[in-house]
Amino acid sequence: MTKPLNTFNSLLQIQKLDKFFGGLHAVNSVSFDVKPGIIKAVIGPNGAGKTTLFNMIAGYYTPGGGQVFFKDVLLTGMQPFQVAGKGVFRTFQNLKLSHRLSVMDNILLGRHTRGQAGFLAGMLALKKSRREEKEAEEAVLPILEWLNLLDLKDTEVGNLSFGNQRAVELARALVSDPAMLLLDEPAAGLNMHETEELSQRIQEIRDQGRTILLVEHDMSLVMEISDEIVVLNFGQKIAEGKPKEIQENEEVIRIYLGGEDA
Amino acid sequence: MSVEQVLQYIFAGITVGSIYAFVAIGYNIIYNATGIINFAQGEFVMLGGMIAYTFSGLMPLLPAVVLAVLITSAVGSVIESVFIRRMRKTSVLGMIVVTIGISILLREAALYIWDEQIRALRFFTGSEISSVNIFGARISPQVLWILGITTIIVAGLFLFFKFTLTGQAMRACSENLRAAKLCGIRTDSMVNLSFMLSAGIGALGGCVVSPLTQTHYAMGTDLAIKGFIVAILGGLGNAIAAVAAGLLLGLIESFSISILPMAYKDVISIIILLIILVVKPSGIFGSRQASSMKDY
Amino acid sequence: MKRYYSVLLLTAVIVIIQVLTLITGKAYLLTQLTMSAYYIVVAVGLCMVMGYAGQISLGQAGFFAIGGYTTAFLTTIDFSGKAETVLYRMLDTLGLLITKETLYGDTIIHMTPWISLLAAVLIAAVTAYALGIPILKLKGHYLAMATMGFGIIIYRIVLGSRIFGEADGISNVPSFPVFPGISVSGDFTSRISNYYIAWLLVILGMLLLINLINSRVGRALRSLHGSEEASDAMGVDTSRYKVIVFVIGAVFAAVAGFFMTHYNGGIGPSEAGVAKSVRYVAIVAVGGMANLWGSLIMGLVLNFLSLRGVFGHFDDAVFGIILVFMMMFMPDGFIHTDVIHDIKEMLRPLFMRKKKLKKKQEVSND
Amino acid sequence: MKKFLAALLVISVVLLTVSTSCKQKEEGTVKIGAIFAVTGGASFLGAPEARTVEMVVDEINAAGGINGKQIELIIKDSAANPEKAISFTKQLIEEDKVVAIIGPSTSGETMQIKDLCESYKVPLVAAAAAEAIVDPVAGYVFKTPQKDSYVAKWIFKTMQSMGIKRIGVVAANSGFGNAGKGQLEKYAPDFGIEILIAETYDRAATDLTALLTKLKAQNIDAVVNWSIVPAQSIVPKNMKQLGMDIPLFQSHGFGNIKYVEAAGEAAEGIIFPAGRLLIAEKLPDEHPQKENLMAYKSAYESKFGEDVSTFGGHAYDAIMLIVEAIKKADSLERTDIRDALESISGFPGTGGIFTFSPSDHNGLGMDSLEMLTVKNGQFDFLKGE
Repeated sequence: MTKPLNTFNSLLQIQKLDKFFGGLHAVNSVSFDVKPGIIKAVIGPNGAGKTTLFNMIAGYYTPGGGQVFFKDVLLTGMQPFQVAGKGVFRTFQNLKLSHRLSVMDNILLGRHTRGQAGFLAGMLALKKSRREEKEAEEAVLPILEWLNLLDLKDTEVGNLSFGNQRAVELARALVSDPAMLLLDEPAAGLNMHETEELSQRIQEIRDQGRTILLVEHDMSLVMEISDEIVVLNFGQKIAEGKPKEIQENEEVIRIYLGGEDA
Repeated sequence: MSVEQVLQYIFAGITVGSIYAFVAIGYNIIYNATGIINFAQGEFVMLGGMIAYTFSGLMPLLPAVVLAVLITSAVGSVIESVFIRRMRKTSVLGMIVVTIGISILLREAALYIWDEQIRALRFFTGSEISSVNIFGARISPQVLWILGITTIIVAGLFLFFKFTLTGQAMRACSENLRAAKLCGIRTDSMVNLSFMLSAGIGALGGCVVSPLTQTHYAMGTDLAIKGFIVAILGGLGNAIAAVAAGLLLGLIESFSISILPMAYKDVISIIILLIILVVKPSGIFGSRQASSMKDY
Repeated sequence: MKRYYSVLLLTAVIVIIQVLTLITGKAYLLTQLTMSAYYIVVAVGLCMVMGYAGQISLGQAGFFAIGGYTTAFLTTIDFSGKAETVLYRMLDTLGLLITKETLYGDTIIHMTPWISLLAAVLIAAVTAYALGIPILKLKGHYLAMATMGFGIIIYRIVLGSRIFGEADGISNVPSFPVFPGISVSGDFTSRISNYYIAWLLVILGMLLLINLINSRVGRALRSLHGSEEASDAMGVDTSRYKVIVFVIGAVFAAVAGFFMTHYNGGIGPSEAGVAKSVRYVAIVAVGGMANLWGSLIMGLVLNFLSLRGVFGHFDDAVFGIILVFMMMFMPDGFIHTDVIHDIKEMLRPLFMRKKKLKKKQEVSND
Repeated sequence: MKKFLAALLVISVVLLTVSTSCKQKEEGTVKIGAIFAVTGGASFLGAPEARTVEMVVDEINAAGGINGKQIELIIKDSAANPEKAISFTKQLIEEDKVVAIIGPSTSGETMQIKDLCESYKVPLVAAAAAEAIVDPVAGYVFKTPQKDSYVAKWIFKTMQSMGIKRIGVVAANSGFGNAGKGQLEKYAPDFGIEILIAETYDRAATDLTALLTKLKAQNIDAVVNWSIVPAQSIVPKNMKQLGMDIPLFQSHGFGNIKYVEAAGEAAEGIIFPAGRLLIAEKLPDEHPQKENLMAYKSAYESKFGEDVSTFGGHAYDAIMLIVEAIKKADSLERTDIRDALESISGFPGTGGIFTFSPSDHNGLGMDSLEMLTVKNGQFDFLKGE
């Protein structure tokens, strides 16, 4: 097991991750670092392996090879819930919310790792459990307010607009005060106004000192908010750098402009 | 154990195994078209036997069996169009609950249409006491009928799914219902056809085994469970593997009797089911690769 | 505190029903109400597993049977004439033996059911835990079949084992003295106390489950039903939670089986059958899946009617019809999530009308 | 809102049924309760039993009832579930206030309610076979089917006369099968017969060739099968298919001509003990049971269009015994009826001639059974002992 090289400069380190699906080499020896307090985006055409990469970081897929470190701790081999326990929270491209539960309940789920009360404490409604609940509800309120969800807190999520559902997912990932957020296409399905709002919010989240890794299709959004960008194509990393550098990278242009011969 | 005894156990295993296979094939056809496990599959077998018995009093055996198959197919079709079609959006849990409910209703209906008595169809050839001698082991000619018809059904299904347009359309539905719809396949009628087909095959099975195993209104539940074990063993959706798995389970059960008390026969097959479910839910013939993409 | 209003209402209803049956001289109805209460305990436990955690179990009768058969087997061991055995002396010094005279004049010494209650809960919990770890990884049809398989194994074991009475089951199970003077038994004279014991058990079970649902763990379970992946992402150890809920459901069923067996004075293999498991599923489904109160009400109605023989020969058919039609036309069940809210809604027009009338009167007075 | 209304509807239906089911006690009728497994796993017992009892009660009522009072029969379908049998028994005793109970169909259910009837002093005449029902004798509990031990003894006696020494036993894993297997194992040594192999199989088993292969490998002179539906027709078929030409003995559970039809030619030569109901026509006219047997048989067969079985006969005996006891006691007090039941003697029923006593609540002797065989698809006496 290789030790991470520069302990001080990066929060998340991805080292030579590999993933095969049958004969398909979905992710091919991808490595990069994410420095603390920045927004880093992973882009690439459809099927480039972005979501697979995400799922490996978050513990949903076991990599075929390579490692992921978070704050020098090896994440690879952990279950998704253990990854969350380390302070890495994610959202999903196609929302994963409990539609029959209220906004409040959905968001409170995000506080799960902050709580201690187990089955017994819950069943017996011990003081500890009740205090925890109260604290959790109080902790959630400012975030609800920030995302304009306060009035909707008792609505069933299934009855919300798509934009608000996205906001609920974001809130859920935020309420446990995570060090790192993984956002999987947060702008998918949003209209222009909502996207603008989102862009604002993501930057605010960064300004609170959190680190964000996102996968996104919307180029203008990525270019606008990202501090650094990684480009994947056919599972391989083909470029990494500041938005400006990426915009000028010939290979990237070639891919995105659709195989115009160089 | 003498050679003769071993052969005898093998024949006993094959007989029971083919009966299980009949049910498992039915499961697979419906599963392929809809992704539903139809817990009422065992009742189709019962209906086949019951209807054929009723008609066999009025006409020769062959038309009675044909009528039984047709009527049961119609029942399958009605069940699909009345119940299943409205339930497309239901969760898997809801689907399980509904098909269990349907199986209860069919069973109770059979109790009131017929009664609690057992019935046995005439032997297709020979009678209760005729038997064929094969290397010292003896089997009833009806067993040969069962094996022959199982083979024909499997071959027929293989050709149907491989070479006919309808068969290919049904397979397309199983791959991706929405895509099939977009390609202009009438998915509703394909699903309906799958119910008819599996009800018909179940009924035919019910007719062939009736002389040996007899027909009783409550026989479906046990068959459904065994059939399901076989379907899982072979890998859900794989009709040909189901036959192999059926014979395998039949043989395991049959040989287990030679060692263990028969009262625990079912416990053994269910323990096999649990082990398969936990260790290799894609079935013994399923590929690991394909299974890693699926949810169990 | 608001969450306990419905429990208070339930308690009131329980008392009212008892008083009503007493006044109208129909106290015999308590027999079936008591039996239904025990089945309700199984149903609400299953409701937690199925409705809240989203895991189907077609083997719940197996756990009921574990509870019932454990106590039936242990408390029917006769220690009379075995005064020399170590076990006898041990139990005797601890004061855990009960001497009883049978109807036929024999004297029987058996161990106190407290021991078998402990054994029943332990066996059920350990079994559920050991079974749950591998099989709760499965989903949908596969999980349904695996749990049904477990149920069939238990059924086959009680049917095939001499110590469990094979097809005849175990009869002559002694009563269970809960407190001095109050015992769980089918005796007509202790009918009222038994009614309250059974419903106390229901209330206790409801309180525990309502607390659980409204706790951190409960929220994790509810969202597990919505999306397992999301719960995982939020740090919920979903596989562990599923197993623990399964264990809770199993313990509820086993405790119900324990009490029912002492109440009935015996148990037979039909309590372990797949048909029974299907019934429990039907009750939870009709009650609206994720709805403890729905399971309670439907469990009461269906079991009460069934045990009184109201459905006659159509007992099974009724459950079949319910399963099919509920799923088709009312997949959310009969009973709405918030009964109290519904009652308020229903009463509102009454008050409104009164107010309106008042207003009208005021107008006319002017 | 709609849903709540639906729930309300259900609850009101419940209350309605509850209030209607508690009808006013009709004066001047004799209330008799019956618990049978009309549906479910033991329906082949319970269904003919229920039909029989209904028929008998209709006949009696049409003829003016007992001592001028009409019988009100309350039949409950337990589907062979002991917990339901318990619930129904309590209902019959307390709510319906019946004077006596007939049934249940299975031994398991009967054992569960035996103490209940004993402690509340309600006469119970069971149609189930297990000996434990009347041993130890409970003052209020009687049963009509012949004892299993008689059946076992008859089988062994016949074997002795045929020179059979070594046998194999197969039995269904039902209460009936297990009890029978126990009796066979208990009495075999008394008759110098050795049981080389004894196996149980699932009561719903549909193919037993593997099991019989196991038996075939043993050097046995005969097979005894103790079961009811459906195995009693499958065992003979499978034996013939395996070419086992040794004699097959069956229990009295074979007592329905339907089973002979289901087994077809394979049924020929099966030997089994049974009550005389099955061969009523072949009895000599002077036999004391003949008149009753023929009356029941022709009434049942013409009314329901199906052949009588011994199971229905057990229920017939149960209701007739209770009616006889009520007539004799000329009272509707449960204790009086019980006393009258216990004093019945020489009463010809379908199962034999009943003579109860304080120590015998079965009331039948060895002579209640005959050894029968199947000849040309018909039941016949086994001749040539």
